[in-house]
Amino acid sequence: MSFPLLTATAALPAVGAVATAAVPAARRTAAKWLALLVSLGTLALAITVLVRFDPGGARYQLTESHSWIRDFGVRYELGVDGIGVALIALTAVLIPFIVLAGWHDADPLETGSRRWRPTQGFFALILAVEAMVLISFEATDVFLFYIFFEAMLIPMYFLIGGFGDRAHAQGEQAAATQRSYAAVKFLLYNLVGGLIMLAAVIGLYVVAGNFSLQQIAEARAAGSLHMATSTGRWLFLGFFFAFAVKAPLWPLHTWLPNAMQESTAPVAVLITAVVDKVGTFAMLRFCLGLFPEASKWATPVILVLALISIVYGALLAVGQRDIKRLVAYASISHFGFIIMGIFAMTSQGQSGATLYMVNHGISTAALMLVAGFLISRRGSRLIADYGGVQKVAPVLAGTFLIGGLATLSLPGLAPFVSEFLVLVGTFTRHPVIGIIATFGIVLAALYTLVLYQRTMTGPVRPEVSAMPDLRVRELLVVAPLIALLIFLGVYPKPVTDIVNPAVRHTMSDVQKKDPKPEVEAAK
Amino acid sequence: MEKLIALLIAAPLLGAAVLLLGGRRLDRVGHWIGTLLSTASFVFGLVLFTDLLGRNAEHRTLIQHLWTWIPVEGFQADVTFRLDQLSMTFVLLITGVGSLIHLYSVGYMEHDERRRRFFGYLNLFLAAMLLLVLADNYLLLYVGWEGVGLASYLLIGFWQHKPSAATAAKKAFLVNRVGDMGLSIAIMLMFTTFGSFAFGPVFGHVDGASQGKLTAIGLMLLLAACGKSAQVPLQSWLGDAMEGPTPVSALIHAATMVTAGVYLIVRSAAVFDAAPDAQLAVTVVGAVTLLFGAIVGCAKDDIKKALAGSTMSQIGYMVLAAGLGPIGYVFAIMHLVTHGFFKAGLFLGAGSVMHGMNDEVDMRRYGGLRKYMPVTFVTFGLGYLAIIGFPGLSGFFSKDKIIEAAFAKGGTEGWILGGAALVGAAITAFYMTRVMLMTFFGEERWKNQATRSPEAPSAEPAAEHRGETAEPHPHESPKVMTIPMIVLAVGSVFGGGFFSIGDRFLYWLEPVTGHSEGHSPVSAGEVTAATMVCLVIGVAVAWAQYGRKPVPAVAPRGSLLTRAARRDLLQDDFNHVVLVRGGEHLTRSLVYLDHTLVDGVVNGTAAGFGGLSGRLRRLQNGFARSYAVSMFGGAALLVAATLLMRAV
Amino acid sequence: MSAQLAAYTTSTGEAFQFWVLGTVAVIGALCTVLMRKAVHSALSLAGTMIVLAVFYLANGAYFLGIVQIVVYTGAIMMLFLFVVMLVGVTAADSLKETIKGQRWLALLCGVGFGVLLLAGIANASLKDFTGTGQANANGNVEGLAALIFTKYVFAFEITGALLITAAVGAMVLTHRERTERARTQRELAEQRVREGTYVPPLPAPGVYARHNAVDVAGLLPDGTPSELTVSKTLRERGQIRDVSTEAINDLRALEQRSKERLERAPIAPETFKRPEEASK
Amino acid sequence: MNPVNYLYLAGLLFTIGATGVLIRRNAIVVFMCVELMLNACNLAFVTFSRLHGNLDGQVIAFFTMVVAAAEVVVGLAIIVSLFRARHSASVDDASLMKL
Repeated sequence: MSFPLLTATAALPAVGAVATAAVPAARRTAAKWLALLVSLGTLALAITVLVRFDPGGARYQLTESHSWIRDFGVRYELGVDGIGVALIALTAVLIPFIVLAGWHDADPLETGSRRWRPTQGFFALILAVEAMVLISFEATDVFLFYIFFEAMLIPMYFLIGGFGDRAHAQGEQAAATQRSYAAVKFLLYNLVGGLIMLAAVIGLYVVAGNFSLQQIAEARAAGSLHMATSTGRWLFLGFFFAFAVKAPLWPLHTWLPNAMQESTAPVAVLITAVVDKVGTFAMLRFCLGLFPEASKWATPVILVLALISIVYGALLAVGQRDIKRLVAYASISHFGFIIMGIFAMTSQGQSGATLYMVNHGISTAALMLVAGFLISRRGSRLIADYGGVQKVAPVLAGTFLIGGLATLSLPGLAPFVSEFLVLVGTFTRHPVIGIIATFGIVLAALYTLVLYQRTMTGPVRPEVSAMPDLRVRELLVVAPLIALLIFLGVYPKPVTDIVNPAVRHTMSDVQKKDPKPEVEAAK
Repeated sequence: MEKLIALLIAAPLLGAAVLLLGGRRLDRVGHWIGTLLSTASFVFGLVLFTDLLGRNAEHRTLIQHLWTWIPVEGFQADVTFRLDQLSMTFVLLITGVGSLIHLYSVGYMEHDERRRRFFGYLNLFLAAMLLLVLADNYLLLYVGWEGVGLASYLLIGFWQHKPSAATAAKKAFLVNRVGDMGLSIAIMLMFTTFGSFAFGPVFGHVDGASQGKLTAIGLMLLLAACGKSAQVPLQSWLGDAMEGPTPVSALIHAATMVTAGVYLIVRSAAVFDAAPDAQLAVTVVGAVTLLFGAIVGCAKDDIKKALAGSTMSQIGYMVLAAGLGPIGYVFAIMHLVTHGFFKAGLFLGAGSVMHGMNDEVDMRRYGGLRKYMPVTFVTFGLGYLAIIGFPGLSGFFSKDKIIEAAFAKGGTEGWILGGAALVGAAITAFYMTRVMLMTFFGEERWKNQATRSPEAPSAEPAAEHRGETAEPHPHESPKVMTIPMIVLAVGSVFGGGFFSIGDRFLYWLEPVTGHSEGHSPVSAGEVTAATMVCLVIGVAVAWAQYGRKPVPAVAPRGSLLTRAARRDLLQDDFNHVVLVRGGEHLTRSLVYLDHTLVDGVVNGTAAGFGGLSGRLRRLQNGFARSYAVSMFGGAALLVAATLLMRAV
Repeated sequence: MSAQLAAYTTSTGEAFQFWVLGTVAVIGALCTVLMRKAVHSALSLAGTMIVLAVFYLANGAYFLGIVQIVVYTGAIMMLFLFVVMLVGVTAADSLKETIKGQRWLALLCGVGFGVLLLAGIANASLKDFTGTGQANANGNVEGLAALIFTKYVFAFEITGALLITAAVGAMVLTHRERTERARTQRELAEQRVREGTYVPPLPAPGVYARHNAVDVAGLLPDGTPSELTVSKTLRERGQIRDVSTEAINDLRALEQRSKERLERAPIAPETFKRPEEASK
Repeated sequence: MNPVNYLYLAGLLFTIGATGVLIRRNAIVVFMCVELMLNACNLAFVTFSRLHGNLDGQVIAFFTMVVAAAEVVVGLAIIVSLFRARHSASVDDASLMKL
């Protein structure tokens, strides 16, 4: 029994969360530093996972397995494949930046405001979310996954409902009501999804007799798994619904804009860049892995929905007046790409989708955090309140532009690679959908550039004339992300090498072959 | 020797990185760093060029594989550079003209406090453009393709505090994006057809692919070309792009970037040769654009916009030639190069004029400047002669060949295309003469009036900093600006001749593009004669209109065509009405629907449950007895249930 | 009848007894529910219980029968009556229903439940039965005792505990701790004055010397009766005898008669003379 | 005659009592109705013990009585204190369960 690396990776932030929460109220800064250190430690562990993971090796590595609830065959089973590793790395990388970016977001408000903001709680919750996300990336036992998939909602609920932007147009009270509305909406949506999934999980147990991915896969391989086609489809739908809510797929997306709009920028990043990834990841691992037949059966509908998400999200992003909302709708569009790539059932598509999860995480983080810095300076989320920032804060504007360019997936930045892979992967199987999806890149350019033009260029507005440029802490947050964006855009090989084998496994799960190019087909 | 290829790109890239990240401490030397690095890249180019010349024609293709970019199951994209005669030509053009314009900008941007960043962007552009022409596969080319788009976005919007500039930049990027969409679809098609998008495999398996696929690929590539090279119907951005600083217009929107479309088509010769329908489309686009641009050019009073129109039309010539297939490829490139020289020269001249005229751009406020800025006048004049195809100058050789080739296409197409080209030549002569006359001849309309005219705000806000609204004092530009102009003028005078002597340009490019002599229904002599006639007519008309009688300082209302041409033949209005307005309404209604419909369904459900529970709450009236009733009723039901169970 | 008889057969006598007393029991139950005054309900319930006691006896549960009479009818029902008195026999609480539809629902449920219950009993086929003969062989009480103190001993003990608890509980519930000092006469008077309620002592009941009964309201000068004069309890029970009119009539009649007996003419006005003037 | 009739009677009484509980407002009367129901049960028990020929039914009835006694004691106490608190013995007055 080797050292339980995966458990440690997930446990460290959990312990850190408790410790951070336990810091006495007076020692606010200490709590912050503690949280930061813990997240960095987690990053270190995640890197060891990355190193110990052997792309050429077995499908699930670093596995741990202990019996948990013997009566229901629930086991504490952990294991990572390439996709899991990539996402674990992403999470572990992003959290320190989130902590650093939210350094002052949870400070008690200036006197006169009645709202009490428990700083310790803020960072503790973030760490708690990290722990749960990590373990749900590691779990190979459906029930174990489900538990943390759901438990995640609780800290997220408090993060959204408890900590909003400092300044608000309609005053503190209105802000509070809107925040709680957003939080409740988030909770209800995901809860409904989760409950439906619970039914499916139980159904799965009834059919398969246990919850272990590997055992079920072996049973299927051995043909000893008797799952009626219709049963499989129903179960698939149960799972997929939950994941579609989590990774907002049209028309289940409306919780995301509210949540991201009302929560502080770091939390918004936490939502869209980390938590939502669990949904797409789970589609890849559970939907395709457990119900290949049903997945293939549902593909056409899902592809169309994803397509709608892409175009619809982009169009709505164009129409937004609120910076954060705009980013939220952009994310919806990107999630459309991810889901499309997953269900294109080609290795390019799925590698692209996985890559996309990572890249989207980084690019959204960059854009959203810079936007957060901008908002915290001006105290308004409305695009109309800005203008000419480029003149007074060139570095901020520059980083903002790079984040935006990443969002519109400019070649040379990371998202381009993944987006193009997804498009190609889809195109090879469904040309029409691929072509329509390509319109998304034009719309992406539209909303990004319009946002940049309205906020950063033009004559300097008096309100922003005194705006300070990025501070050191903020640069520390943004610069590494941008460096990462450029590096992965120029040299994504490290990630693809890890992802490819996993994708190969998934493809064999669904028994799909990539379509042959015409020329070779002709031969 | 292959190792050098990377350096070509590395040098300006380094420059961009240093200048953009360097911060203010580099403000004093930044421009020189930029110029130095671009020149370095030019030197590398020359070394490689000599190396290529040293080899014999078959071995003039150098391949440098750097690293594997995107390795995915069945999908392989490498970072590989390919230096052959075609890309060599472009490298020299880009780095050469680029360096000259760097030099020029040193003087031109002197008063701008963000000069360092300007040079950073210029270097970034050079790097991207070189990447574009050196890429060995379409995906890498796509990177360069969008890279130059980004650079042009940054440079057009360089004076970001001007809303017009910011808008123009955004417009340019968006229109280009539409083209890029074409390119990416083309790449996908290639991937599905050939399983690869590297030049080698694609061109190698063309014969194995179906006609339909090839045509589709061709059309998509054409769409991309239209976007980048401002061809109809995606030409609308070029005019606005003149919001950028003049050196940018010279380098990006005249000499190099806008010609990328031609490069793409010529590079994909193999595909187009196999897809005649696509070729036809290309020629049509070319022909239409060359007339379109020319007509627009005739009506503009803004000197830069007039030149932009002419750029459009000249690129139309190139595209037309490229569409003609092996007959035209070489001449397309040749015209591209010569055009690079004289159009850059013309723009620099225009810039120099504006420099001397407090950044006034309205030609109606020029006139009689030849006395005040002789060097500019001479260089501009030479460029003028070159572009209208005055015998012996470079434009003559390249354009004449294109018109010949157009006729040589044969059949009615040949006649139509050739005719269009001829008419184009005439109009070119007209509007260039017009520019020439309005700028350097006639009485000095800028006297006794402030040049800041409200209805035609200047493109260059530098003047606003200097706050000059007084009467301008035209003066010759500094050496650092004139030298590049002179060099370019020399190029535009002798370039064509140099290339054409013994068809050495033809032999140089033939191995890449292939060449075939079309048998033209009209002999070369006749074509040349016709061209001359058109030329004379054009000049004469222009002289009659602007040379003899004085030019009104305020533009007359003009004919319907004129007014339409002033508005870019209403293309912008069309876009605005159809795309912008329509888009706005679409998004607005969608936002509304998202709130009412998609969100409303959910909130409606919630509200429904709320109301239901509100009703059920009535039952809880707090009276113990009514609770007792329900208990009793429940008991009764239980009894009934048990009895039923017993019964069945 | 003797134990044996009751045990084995159901004689026609028992049948007769059942039908008669059963009717009585049902009527009693109905009265319990429907009587306006609590007292009446209590009494009719007591009746029903006695009938039930007889049925116990008839069913061979002699001990229970006696206990029923002694404990229930004797103790519990009396307790009920006490409480009724304690709470005050308010004038019969109206049977008017306040909760909408409550009564109809109740009746519906009741009828439905009853029907179902009877149907259930009818459904269960209980044709033959073994009497309590040998069970009661050596005495019913002994039999019960044997059971209670062996099989059900725990239940028995617990019930005992329950009883104790109940007793204590009742005491705790009803015992009222005097929180504040009892107010003195003076304070009471002052309060009355402050509240402006009826300050002087209440008038006595009764009319003249004729009706000195406590249940007769005294008359005010105008002849109307005054409630104040009668005690509150009587008032609440509505047991006031109103004698005002009759009293007035009597009065008038009395005057009439006295006039007739004295034969008094109406006094004429005559001039008064001095005597010496009259002698002249 | 068959002793089952006793059961019928018991059922009838029980139902009457239950209905009474539901329609009367005076707490004391309600209580009486409860007692009535209890007695009905007792009757049923006794009858059963006769039918089955063992005394268990009677024992249960006995316990019922005891419990009933206890219940009455407490219940009446409650009523009294309730009456003290608010000068009425109506069940409906205690409609505080409504929020």
